[in-house]
Amino acid sequence: MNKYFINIDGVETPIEADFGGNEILFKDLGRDEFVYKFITDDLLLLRVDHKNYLVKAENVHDSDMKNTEFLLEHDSKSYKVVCKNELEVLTEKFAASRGTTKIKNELISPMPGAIVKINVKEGDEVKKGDVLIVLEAMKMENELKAAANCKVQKVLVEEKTPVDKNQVLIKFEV
Amino acid sequence: MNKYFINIDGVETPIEADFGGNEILFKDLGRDEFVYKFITDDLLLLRVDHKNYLVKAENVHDSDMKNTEFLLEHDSKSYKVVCKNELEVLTEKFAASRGTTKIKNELISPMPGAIVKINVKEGDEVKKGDVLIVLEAMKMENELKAAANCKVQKVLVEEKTPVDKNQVLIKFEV
Amino acid sequence: MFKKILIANRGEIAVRIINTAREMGIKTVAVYSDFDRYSMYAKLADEAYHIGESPAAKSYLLADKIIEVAKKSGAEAIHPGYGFLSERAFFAKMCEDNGIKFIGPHHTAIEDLGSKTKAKQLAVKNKVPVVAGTEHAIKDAEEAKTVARKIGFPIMIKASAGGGGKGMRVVRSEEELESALRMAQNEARASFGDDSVFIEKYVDSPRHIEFQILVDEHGNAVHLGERECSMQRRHQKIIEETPSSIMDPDLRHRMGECAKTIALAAGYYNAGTVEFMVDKDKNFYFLEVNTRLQVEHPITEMRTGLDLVKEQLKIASGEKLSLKQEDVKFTGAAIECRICAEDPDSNFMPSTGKLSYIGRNLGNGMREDTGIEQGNEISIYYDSMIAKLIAYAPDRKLAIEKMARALNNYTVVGVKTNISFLMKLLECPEYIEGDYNTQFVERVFLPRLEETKAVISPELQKALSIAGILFKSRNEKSFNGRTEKKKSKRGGWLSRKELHN
Amino acid sequence: MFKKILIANRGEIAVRIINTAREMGIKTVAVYSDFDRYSMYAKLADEAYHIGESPAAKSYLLADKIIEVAKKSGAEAIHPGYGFLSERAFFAKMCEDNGIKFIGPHHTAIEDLGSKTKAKQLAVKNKVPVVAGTEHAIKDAEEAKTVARKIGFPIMIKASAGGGGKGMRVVRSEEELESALRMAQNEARASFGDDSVFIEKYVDSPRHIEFQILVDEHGNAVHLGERECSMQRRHQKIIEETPSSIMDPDLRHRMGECAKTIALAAGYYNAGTVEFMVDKDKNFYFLEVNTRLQVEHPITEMRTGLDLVKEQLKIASGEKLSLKQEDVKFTGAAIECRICAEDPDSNFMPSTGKLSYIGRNLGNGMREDTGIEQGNEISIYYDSMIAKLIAYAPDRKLAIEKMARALNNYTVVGVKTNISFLMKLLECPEYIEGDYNTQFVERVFLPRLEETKAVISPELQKALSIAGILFKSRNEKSFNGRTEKKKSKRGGWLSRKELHN
Repeated sequence: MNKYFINIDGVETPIEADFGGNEILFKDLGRDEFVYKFITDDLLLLRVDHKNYLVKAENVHDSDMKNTEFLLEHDSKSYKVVCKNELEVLTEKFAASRGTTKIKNELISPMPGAIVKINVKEGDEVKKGDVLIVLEAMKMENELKAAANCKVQKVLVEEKTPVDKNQVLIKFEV
Repeated sequence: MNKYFINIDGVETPIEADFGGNEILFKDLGRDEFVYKFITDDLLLLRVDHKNYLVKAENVHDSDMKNTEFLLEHDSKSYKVVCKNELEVLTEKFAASRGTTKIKNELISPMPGAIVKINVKEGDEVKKGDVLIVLEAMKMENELKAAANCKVQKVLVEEKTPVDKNQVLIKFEV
Repeated sequence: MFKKILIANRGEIAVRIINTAREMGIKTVAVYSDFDRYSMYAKLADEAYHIGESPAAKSYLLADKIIEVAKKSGAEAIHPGYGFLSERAFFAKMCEDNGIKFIGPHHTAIEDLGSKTKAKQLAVKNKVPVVAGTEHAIKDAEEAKTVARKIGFPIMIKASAGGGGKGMRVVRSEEELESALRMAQNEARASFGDDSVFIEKYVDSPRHIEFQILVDEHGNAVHLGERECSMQRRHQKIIEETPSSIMDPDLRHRMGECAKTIALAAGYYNAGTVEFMVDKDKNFYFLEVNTRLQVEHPITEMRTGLDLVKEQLKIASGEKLSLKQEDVKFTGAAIECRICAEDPDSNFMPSTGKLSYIGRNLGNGMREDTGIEQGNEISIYYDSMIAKLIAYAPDRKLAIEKMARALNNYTVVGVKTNISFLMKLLECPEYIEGDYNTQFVERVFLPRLEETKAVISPELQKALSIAGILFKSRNEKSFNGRTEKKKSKRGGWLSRKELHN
Repeated sequence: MFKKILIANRGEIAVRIINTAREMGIKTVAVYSDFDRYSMYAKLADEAYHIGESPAAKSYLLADKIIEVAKKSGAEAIHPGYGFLSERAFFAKMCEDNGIKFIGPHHTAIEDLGSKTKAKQLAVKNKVPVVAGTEHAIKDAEEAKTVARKIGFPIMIKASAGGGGKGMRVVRSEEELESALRMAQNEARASFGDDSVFIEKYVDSPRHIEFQILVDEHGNAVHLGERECSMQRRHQKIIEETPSSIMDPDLRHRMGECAKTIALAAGYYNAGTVEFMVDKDKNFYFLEVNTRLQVEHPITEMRTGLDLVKEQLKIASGEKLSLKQEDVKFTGAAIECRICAEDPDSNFMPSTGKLSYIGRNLGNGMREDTGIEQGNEISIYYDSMIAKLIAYAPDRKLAIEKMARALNNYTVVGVKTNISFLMKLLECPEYIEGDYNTQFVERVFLPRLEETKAVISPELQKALSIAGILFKSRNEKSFNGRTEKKKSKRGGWLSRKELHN
């Protein structure tokens, strides 16, 4: 049996569970039996106490996916499920005690497309919500906006050029 | 370019073709271009001179399949396509000159099922069309009949037992 | 209305029932055998319970087990679908005894109508025309001989509890009688757990026409018109359609009234089907009542706009019929084809295997009822139906055109199917004219098929040649143990370069 | 009737046209870009020709190339579908000049009606009500300002050649005007190759209601009733239905007559759609004519029993309409939902990728029009529509129940979709009451969605926990470079034993 700590949609108290075989023991919630089948890599048919759940994982193939966060869809609703084993919880506590912090300092292309327009240049101060770049994809123009007030360090693309998904378009000063 | 000899549905004169890349040169029939995609192992989308052909191979997974005989289905009609390369034609001519002959001397189960009834025993003389065995499969009783007049050498199964596809049920004397 | 029902069935009819239940806000409980653990219907239901091994006798026929699941899951009613326990009076009674509503008739009505002999007696009493023959189960071969001599050969042996052509044998002479009787009894026992059979005069080349009825618990009945089911092979329906080409309003009215009469006389309620034979002179004879939903019910739904499962649920929950006979409107023409895993070139031998590919193109005017998905398996345990295709159009000609188009675009890889056979049937002049009877397929169509030889155009000759070479090359690569085979298995592209390198 | 036609389009509409052509015995020629070489429609057509690279500008918009293929293949007529070249007068004229029948109106009618400014002039002349604004293309920002001041803000900038919400901008103040004008012109140029735009008074919260018409070359016209298309987001239709909840027979008659009047005044023939805005007091204003088949045409087909592509083909081949206005019968209610590859949680950003799984369960009363199969890819080159689901039932309530059930059973893996968004829309009280307008989604529904938080039952909490652990375990195995991942990719079973060993 392996111990897991699970947190669904940011609820305060995580669920603890001992997991093994086709049984699971939830701390405070009791024991359950289940059967399941992976219909595809991302689609799971799960039957708990005879009830069917068709659960789709929406982020399994994201390249930056960590194996502790799952965006799961069931009955057309999405839930963020954070699921850690004992080792991961320990590692995290250790990292937190050393005070690691990360800030997003890049504008990333959310999808493949072509740059129609760039509204900023190196050194510009931008405000949250400003349109930085207009990206055309699937016959629609999509505006990419600043997520926070910041300063442009470098623009890495040019107008009328194609870009890939997740390509870094602009770097900001932190 | 590789040379092939093709015979469709037992037509007397085989077609000769030189094949390579996305081109084919038919002897007496001219040169054609084509593109194709295997949709599955057994399903081929073929486009010859811009015309679409969805061709299904019906016997690719038969365990006794030779790689010279293809049962192909197109537009809901089936065709037997015999397709040999130069080496195979030569080998065959050699075998024929040595006079090899084969006669089916076994009754084989055409599908998985259960033996309901056996009508013959060792030593019985049977006539073409006689019901030898009644096989139950998919809730239907299927009669397995003798393909020719012959004598039963050995019955290899018993009533009320399950059998697999292609399992030998009865051996005949030749 | 019920809040939760159990479906004591599998496959397409379980999916069909789940769909209507969900549209009505009713929760569904599926039961499954080992084989069906992750089948489409078991996936779609709100809940699913394992009830046993793959053979039906060890799962779907286990009445005790199913009642137990119904109680455990809190299902208020059980829908039996067709086949399995759907026409077993004892099961209806078990439901009643356990306080669970059986979505079907009262068990006494199943007994009276489900037995062909009793049903026939009832018909005679109510002046519904029947064919000459016994009105009770045959005891032994001696009695069979006596009866046969009296009414004269050819005769028909039929299972009392029967349906779907099982336990039926035509006998044309006295020599054949004894063995035919035994086989019919064997099949009847295996299929229905009841080996009683009866005998009647065999009407040559009749049409098989059935009437859909709805009867509520308050004695109200309507008929929803006919279904023409004469396109049969070995008593297995192949194509069904409504309206029938021989029907006229007067005949429809008379047959429909007979259908209602017999149901009401038996104290029947539920949806139900009354089967008739119709001879060349449009005389009709009562055959039997199917006290459950039929496989071919969708064509009636298309032509009347009604949902028959919904009507069943409403009747079972004690509601009165919401429509009277004059409210039933017939619009357009509907045809159903049963796509089965069988090999028409080998005497329609059932074909088993994994369906590695199913390609569909339905679109405008086509409905598909299925319980099968790509990747599923057709097993030896259950029937060989892959899907029912239903075409609906303003008139019969348009419906045939739609069906032909959809069949032509329905591609199944992994088992042999009857699709090409169905297409040839749809194209034959007798079908197009609506001029066929129950003997047509076996006496006229199949012999003709054997004579027909496909003509191959030079273009097709070239295409087949190339196809042969491509399959051959691909196999040679895979025989050599290379990786190309695996790639193509996932349905991905196999470029020319990959193949010929 | 034509013997062979070319379809100058791709995807679901190409499949839709192929189906009707096949039912009528007409051969079809498809054209394809690099991306579409083996797409469903290119597979289903009798013939298929490569015409260029994946971007539409290098394939589906190459009029010359398409005409060349039509001549080479012997196609007598070209069906343009919707989008691409379907509303380009020059293309219709090129067809005519090359002796090929354009399945659509005469090119002069496309010019007159396709241009919103000219169409508006025509409407005014024929006493069809219109909204105040310019009746000609705006020259520059100065003229825009003058006009805007005259009719007063808010105003609407619209592309003359437009459709589908492209090249449209609402402007509420003078500061926004110049940049909005530029963006509208840019989009118009990119989408239609024509940057002329015009201005009109912005009617707040109108309904968008359109009328389907059929007009033959002999001056006969009928309307086939309305389609309610007010469920929009950024002028993109999301759900369409017929009938509209605000329609009454008198209003339908008056709007239908206006629709026919304007088409006949322009010398129009073909199927076509006349769009109107309807305000709170049921005043209606002519908007524009779409001189082609609409994406949402199936709901009209369901409610009238007609095949609109067949009607187009008959009109193009010179036949007279086979029905008069009084022959058009409306039955039942139909709803269409567009299932798109987009992410409602990220501002409906289009989502690309390979569709590794599509699970459907349509059944009774559902129609699906699609050009996509499992294993296909949604690319950046074309629109993001995966399928259109159409529900048809005797009344609106039943149609909504069917649609909700079918959407709930439609599973797509590989891209994000708007399915859950559609389901929430169907369930909201305003939709159920039919009480919504073109502003509803953006002003009421989306803000409300953001506030709503899913409530998680203890049962669901358990199930999601187990699901999380199972995905985690599976991934850990695959990170370790074992073979399990590959196995499950083929959609096979992954037994507990395999997973936990």
